[in-house]
Amino acid sequence: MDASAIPSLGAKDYKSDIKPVWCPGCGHFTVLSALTKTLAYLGIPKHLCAVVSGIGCSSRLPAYVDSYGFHGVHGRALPLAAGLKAARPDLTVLVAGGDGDGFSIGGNHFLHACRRNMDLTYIVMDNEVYGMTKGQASPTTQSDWARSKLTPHGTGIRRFQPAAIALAAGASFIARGFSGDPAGLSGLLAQAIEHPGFAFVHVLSPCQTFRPEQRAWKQQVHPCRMQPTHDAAHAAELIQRDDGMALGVLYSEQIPVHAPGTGPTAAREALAGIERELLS
Amino acid sequence: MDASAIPSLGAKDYKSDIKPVWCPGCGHFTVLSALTKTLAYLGIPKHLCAVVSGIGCSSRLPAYVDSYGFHGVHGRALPLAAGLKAARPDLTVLVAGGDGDGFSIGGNHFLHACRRNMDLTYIVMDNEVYGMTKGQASPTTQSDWARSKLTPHGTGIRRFQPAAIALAAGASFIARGFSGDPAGLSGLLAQAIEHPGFAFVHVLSPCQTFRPEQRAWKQQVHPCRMQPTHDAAHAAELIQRDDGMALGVLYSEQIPVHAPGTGPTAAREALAGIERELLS
Amino acid sequence: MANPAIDPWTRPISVAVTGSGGSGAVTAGLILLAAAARAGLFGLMMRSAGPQIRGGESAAMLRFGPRELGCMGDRFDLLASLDWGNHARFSDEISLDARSLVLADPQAGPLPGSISDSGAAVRMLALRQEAAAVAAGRPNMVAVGALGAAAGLPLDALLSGAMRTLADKGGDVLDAAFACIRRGYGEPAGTAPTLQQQPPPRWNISGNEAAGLGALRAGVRFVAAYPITPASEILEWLAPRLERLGGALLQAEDELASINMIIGASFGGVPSLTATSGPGLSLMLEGIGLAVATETPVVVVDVMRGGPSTGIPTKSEQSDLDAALHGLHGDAPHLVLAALGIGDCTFTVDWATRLAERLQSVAIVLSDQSLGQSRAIIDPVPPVDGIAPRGVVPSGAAHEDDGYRRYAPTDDGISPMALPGTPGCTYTADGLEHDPRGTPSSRSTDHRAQLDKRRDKLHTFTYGDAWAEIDGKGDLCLLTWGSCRGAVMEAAAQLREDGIAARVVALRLIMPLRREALLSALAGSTVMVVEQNHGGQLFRYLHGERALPAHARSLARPGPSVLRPAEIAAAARRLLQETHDGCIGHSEPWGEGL
Amino acid sequence: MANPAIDPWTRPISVAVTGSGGSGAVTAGLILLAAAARAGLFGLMMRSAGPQIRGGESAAMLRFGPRELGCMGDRFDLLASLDWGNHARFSDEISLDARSLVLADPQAGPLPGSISDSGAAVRMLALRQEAAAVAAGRPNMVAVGALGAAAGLPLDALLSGAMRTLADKGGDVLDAAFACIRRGYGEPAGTAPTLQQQPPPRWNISGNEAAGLGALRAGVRFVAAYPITPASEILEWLAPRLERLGGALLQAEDELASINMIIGASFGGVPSLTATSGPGLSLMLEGIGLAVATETPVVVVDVMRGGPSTGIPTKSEQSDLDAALHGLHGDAPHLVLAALGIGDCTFTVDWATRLAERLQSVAIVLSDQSLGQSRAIIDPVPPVDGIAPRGVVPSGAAHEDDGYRRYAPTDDGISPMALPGTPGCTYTADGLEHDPRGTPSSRSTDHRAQLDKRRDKLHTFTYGDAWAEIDGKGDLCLLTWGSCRGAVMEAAAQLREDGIAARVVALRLIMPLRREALLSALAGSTVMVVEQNHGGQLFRYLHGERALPAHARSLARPGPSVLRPAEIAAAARRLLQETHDGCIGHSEPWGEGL
Ligand SMILES: Cc1ncc(C[n+]2csc(CCOP(=O)(O)OP(=O)(O)O)c2C)c(N)n1
Ligand SMILES: Cc1ncc(C[n+]2csc(CCOP(=O)(O)OP(=O)(O)O)c2C)c(N)n1
Ligand code: SF4
Ligand code: SF4
Ligand SMILES: [Mg+2]
Ligand SMILES: [Mg+2]
Repeated sequence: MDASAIPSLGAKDYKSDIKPVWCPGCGHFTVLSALTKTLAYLGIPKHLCAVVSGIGCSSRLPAYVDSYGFHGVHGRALPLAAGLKAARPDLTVLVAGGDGDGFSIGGNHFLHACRRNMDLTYIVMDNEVYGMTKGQASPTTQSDWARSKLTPHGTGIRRFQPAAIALAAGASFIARGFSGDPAGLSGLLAQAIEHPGFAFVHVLSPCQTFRPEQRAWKQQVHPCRMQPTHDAAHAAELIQRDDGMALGVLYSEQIPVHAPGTGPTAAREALAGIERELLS
Repeated sequence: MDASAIPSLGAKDYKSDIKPVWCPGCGHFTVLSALTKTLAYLGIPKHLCAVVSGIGCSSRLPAYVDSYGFHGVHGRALPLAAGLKAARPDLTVLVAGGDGDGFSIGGNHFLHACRRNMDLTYIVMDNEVYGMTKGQASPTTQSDWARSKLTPHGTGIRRFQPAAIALAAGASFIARGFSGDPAGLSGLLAQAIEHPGFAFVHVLSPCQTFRPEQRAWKQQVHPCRMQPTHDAAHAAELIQRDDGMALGVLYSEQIPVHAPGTGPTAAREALAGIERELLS
Repeated sequence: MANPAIDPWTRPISVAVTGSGGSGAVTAGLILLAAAARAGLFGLMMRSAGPQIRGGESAAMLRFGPRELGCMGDRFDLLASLDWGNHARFSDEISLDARSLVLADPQAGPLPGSISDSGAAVRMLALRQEAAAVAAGRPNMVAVGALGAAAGLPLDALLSGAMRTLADKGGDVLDAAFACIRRGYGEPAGTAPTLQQQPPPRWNISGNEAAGLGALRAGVRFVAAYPITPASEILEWLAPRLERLGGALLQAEDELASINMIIGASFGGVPSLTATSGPGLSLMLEGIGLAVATETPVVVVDVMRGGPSTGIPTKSEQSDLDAALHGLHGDAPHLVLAALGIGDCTFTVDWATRLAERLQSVAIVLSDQSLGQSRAIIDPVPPVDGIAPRGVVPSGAAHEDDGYRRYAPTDDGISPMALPGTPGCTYTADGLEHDPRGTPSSRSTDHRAQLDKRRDKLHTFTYGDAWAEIDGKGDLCLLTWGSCRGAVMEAAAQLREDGIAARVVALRLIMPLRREALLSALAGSTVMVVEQNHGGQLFRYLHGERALPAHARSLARPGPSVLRPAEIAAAARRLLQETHDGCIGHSEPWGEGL
Repeated sequence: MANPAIDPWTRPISVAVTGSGGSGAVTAGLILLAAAARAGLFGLMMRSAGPQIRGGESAAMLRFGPRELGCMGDRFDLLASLDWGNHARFSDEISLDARSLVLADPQAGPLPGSISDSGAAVRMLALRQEAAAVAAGRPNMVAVGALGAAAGLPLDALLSGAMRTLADKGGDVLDAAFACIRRGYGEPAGTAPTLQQQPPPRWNISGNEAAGLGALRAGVRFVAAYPITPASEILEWLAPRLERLGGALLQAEDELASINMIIGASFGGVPSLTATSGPGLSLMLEGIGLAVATETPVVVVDVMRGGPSTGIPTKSEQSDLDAALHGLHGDAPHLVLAALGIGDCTFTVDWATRLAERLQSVAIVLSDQSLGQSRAIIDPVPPVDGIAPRGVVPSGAAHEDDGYRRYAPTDDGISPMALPGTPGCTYTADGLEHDPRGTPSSRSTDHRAQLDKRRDKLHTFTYGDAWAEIDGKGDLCLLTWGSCRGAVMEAAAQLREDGIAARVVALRLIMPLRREALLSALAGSTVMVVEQNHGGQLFRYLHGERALPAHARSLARPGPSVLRPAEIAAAARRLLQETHDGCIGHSEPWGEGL
């Protein structure tokens, strides 16, 4: 798909009238724009879309999109979205959040959402820091980043590798975007939303305030050199060798979508039959 | 290491006088024996060893080992053990539990314990079922196992791959054992305990009561065909191609052990100096 | 063979079957219960097991009689022991006396001291030998026959009970069972039975099944949950039935996920529920607070077990009341209800769900192991009616120019909810404090308005009479909640036999408290608050609400064994004595002591 | 330039600096606070900010005077606005009147209506222009000079305050600040200052720092935590300092991990603590219950913010009391304490930690945003003494033949704890109910014995006088807890000026309640319970403990703004009027209303 072909017409209609709390220059602004642009491009009716999030700067996104939204508690966006999708398969359900929300407190739900392969799109705005709580290390922070007062010598531990974990957990679509490349990001978001099943979009989205050095990402990102492979074992090796800066679709496969309780076979029997079985 | 060379002398001394609640024939009995045998072999003084667990049949193990132990709450054994190890680096800290405890409710701690690489040994007795709560599907259960009343058509979702996840999360030692091969298991446990850093031992440990078909595991296991590699990317591919029945060390590397607060540089300054800095 | 003193059509009788794990004591109990139903009796069956996952020891304790039975009695009429291995573990629970009859197998070895000391009559019965005479015969089935005969149940009811209970076993198993039951009954020959009389249309139901039914009746079509003892059977019962009704059950990775899943589903418009026990409730509290703040209706059924922490997972206690009432951080008003019996699990979950839906609130329903894992033969429970469904913005509704106001103040504090899919009503539900549109706000006025709204909608609703069950008249009032009601009712009956008039007030709606109604129900009485926990949790809560007279006393006794009618009646007599003697002092809320 | 009515050595004065985010209002406030300390005054500084992460708007509210200050006053003497952009957001918090003086920059545009309407005098001051005259000069520093002069602070104190506050900035920044402060002060020329007088040895400390210090004093050497507003500064302050003392702080993946990490560390023998706020407390409750059941000492500091759910993260409220007292499932007695002021965070955390260690229990310490994120100039707080350390089995101790009995009953309910590494005392701590050896047990007698033990050890301990701070005498008693104490004390002072004698009782140890002591402290008075939440949480709790007279009234008002002395005094006057008129009826616990 040629990302630059995505028309911006209508994108504004998907922005709500609430003013973001974000700092000037925050990467999350561009993610918001790319998302509204994508929704316009895909022509998803606003009232049939829901954006679910946890807590963090990134997680404030739902209120800025003019669709249905749920700004839940820290780390629990994915299960809330899974429940919504199970109840309402007619909706396009998007999940948005940060690296702290998704990979620290929310790590378990990330694993199980990847396995579960429900038709959700999960957008993580990774700035390798907890922005909202003023600059602590997140799971994706480099182990020697020593500017958090909680870990004054750096965390000293390995970084969390979102794409590798998603793959090992069984995700069927994995892509990486960059807020500094909004057109490319819109293209990835469109593919992710159209992917049947769980689609994970890892978005590099710099924090101006606590990670100003991330301005250099502009120079560091590069297109993904690997061809989208459908072989998970091969992809596992490729993703491990990746420098974390490759943009594009890292993995994609078509497997059955898990849609609990919505199979066409679910006969709507009357409760009376069930009650009858209780008779002694 | 020649596992059969492990002497059983003294293993009994590591068994407590509490009678296990386990069903006759449960795989966990053999894991207990292999562990006490290993402790005897390594000559770890009972009072300098602590076994920490969560909740489940498997998690009842600590009380049956005559060492210090902590039978905590469901899914939280790893953080409890991390705190204990941080406070008491002199102890050998082992963590034991099941596939439900470790990979379902405890999945997030598993990820972060792998990253954190503290000097802990984590033994998961995987029976692909929740034994203690009478037979529900666990994350490692096959998607079409339809004998749980909670998921009468099977879970319908991908299985959790413990070794692949551990590797993606950054674990520095990954092995797979089988309770039907106690000598081999003892050998792996010994290596795991001696490994400096986080060592994950995935033990296939059949549930007689809810998964009697697992008796066939005896025929299905086979030695690990891959050479222990130190290249994580390569290992990622190999582990993905593995059938889940390969026994042996799947991955091992030497990286710095994370030992919070126990560096020799930690000068024991007086509190008075800190108080002085508060003066206005 | 029947004992003339034992006539379950006249007064309830109690029967126990004990044995080591695998001996089939529980199956025997289930057959006896089904048989009693077939014979037209009401019944109750509780079970008890040791810590072993399989094996160990187990007991079935039954009671049947001419009326609904809310509790076990104080003593047992009949006991059959399949073996004496771990009988000691049950000797507290199964109290025998000189009027009791014990059926013992001579092959099972010497009688335990507790049996001989009880003074019970012992009849030797060669269970093993009789069973051995039947191909694939089992001693527990012989015991069923013998106990059935001793209890005066017709043979065809026993055989029909076996048929129901062993329906999914093969024909051979059933044939062997029939033969053994006949031998035990003392009628070794005969053909397959046809029950003469049509039994009344009653339910054979456990509290956990009953809770599941209440959920279905109230329209619950989505459940997400994580298994935990003793709540799992609610989920196991619901999973296939939800599917039959076009709904779904999702097994979550943990309780943090399950509570958030049902919030998502309810936000989408589908009435949703989860079930758990104490440890799971603790993990759900943050999510429950989110549902309160966003006004998303959800129902959490807590089947309580012994606490604190992992506690005693297989035994009953009423010690999660504090957490259910007050466990949420911040000011977070919600509904707390308690099921008053096995059948009442249906009513209370049904009512709670309708209230939660109507009030856009969270309902925590407290059941416990003694209700959830016990079975009863009861009259069917009628469904709840008269509560309007969730107020939803109709598709195509016009709304003010400044956008849809999800949290607009209204007279009753309930603001119509737009479900996703409604054009023109997009909004974001938010756990941050918000203004009427849902936009985050830290203004005092918005905070206050939303706090008031969330409290007042619960306080001003007209709940009707179901807030409590009130029985009897008298100067003594036994005030209780939840599963204790059965034993309290029976204690009141015992007191009445002694000429002491007692009323019983059993609270079903605990929060918001119907304080005025409660005060008038208590008016003029000497009050004793009965509950099964250590801290006197209801007692303290009611004092906190200033809903108890100063002289009220607490009978709070923790688990694992359930409260007995005689224990309650004795405490009440002591209380009356003290009151009479004028020495009633300040009430100590802890201890069962009076 | 000084206003004769303004003399902080005689009576406290209040000063505010507001501006848009990045304008440096908070830095200006910190300099003024440090300057006041250098000048020998006591002081207090609170801050307020909008929802923006950076930018938005912010305000520093200060008060300084001749005595320790526990709250902001009812009005402000001085206000400097760096710009008027979002001043409206603060107009509630910063109330001005005819006696107030506002310093405004003519370049900042027209005055907001709220300023003109207040009747305050306005003095124009060219902040931007003055700053522009200095290389790298900033208007906020000019404001520091001008406010300092108006408040009567010596110039050298201001310069010295700037030096302390800007210590980690470069020399150029400091030089520019000095020049601007001088210009604002009206003394543009001069050399670097040397403070003549040695200021008294006082602390310049925030509540969160003070809490951290209390932990270190009590021996805490391991902390695991997950960041959350407004508790993070405790952790940030502790991390490097723990390291200096040979301890460690571990940033956990979530609060479920952090509570379990500290349980593990404490089991290993190291006094351990975590800090969080409401949402984190909710997530920790299951773990806290485990610590209660296993009798593993841990301390949880909850720096409360607006609730429920995510609520209002940057604002203060006292609404987590219910959850702290009653949030655990099962009967799970533990300690709940509240810090009564910024400096008292040191004492209370110190005391709580020692109690938890001694009693092998959990202590939840309630602080809040208004304490944690405010700074004060106070006299140093003396350390706690007189509490024996954790009872530990000495290495090499003999014990009974039947093995070490970790949970053996003792007279005081405290069983000596063997730390891992002690030969011969191996045992497994268990969240399952257990017998004295720690072996899982579901026997009634074991359950009862351990429940009694865990309760009684807390109830029978001799806590001494620190359970509350009691001040004054009088028929009116203002009963309060936590951060409200400052405002309540000042309200009592205002009432005394009116001739109304009032006593103040501020609870520090809330659970277990020192009931008898409290009843005697309240004896004979008209009681008003003052707290900052919606539900009257302390009021209900005390009634639940039957520790309040029936006529007691509740003044419960939620956040986000903190309670003001005049608001409390007015409520007290209304109460006395009603009492006098004889119309005092049943107390409604909700609403601030009387
Ligand atoms: C249970 C709970 N714990 C902690 C917090 C505090 N908290 C809010 S946001 C956040 C981290 C956000 O980081 P991230 O998800 O990376 O988002 P960012 O702000 O960087 O976009 C934390 C720790 C909370 N709100 N709730
Ligand atoms: C918070 C919480 N949720 C649920 C449970 C119930 N529970 C106890 S053990 C268990 C699963 C155990 O499975 P696994 O870890 O695989 O151990 P196994 O019994 O199979 O050895 C569950 C769900 C609990 N104790 N606590
Ligand atoms: S703190 Fe960082 S992540 Fe948060 S809004 Fe500011 S720039 Fe964005
Ligand atoms: S249920 Fe399964 S896992 Fe549990 S003790 Fe029995 S055999 Fe072992
Ligand atoms: Mg982030
Ligand atoms: Mg298992």
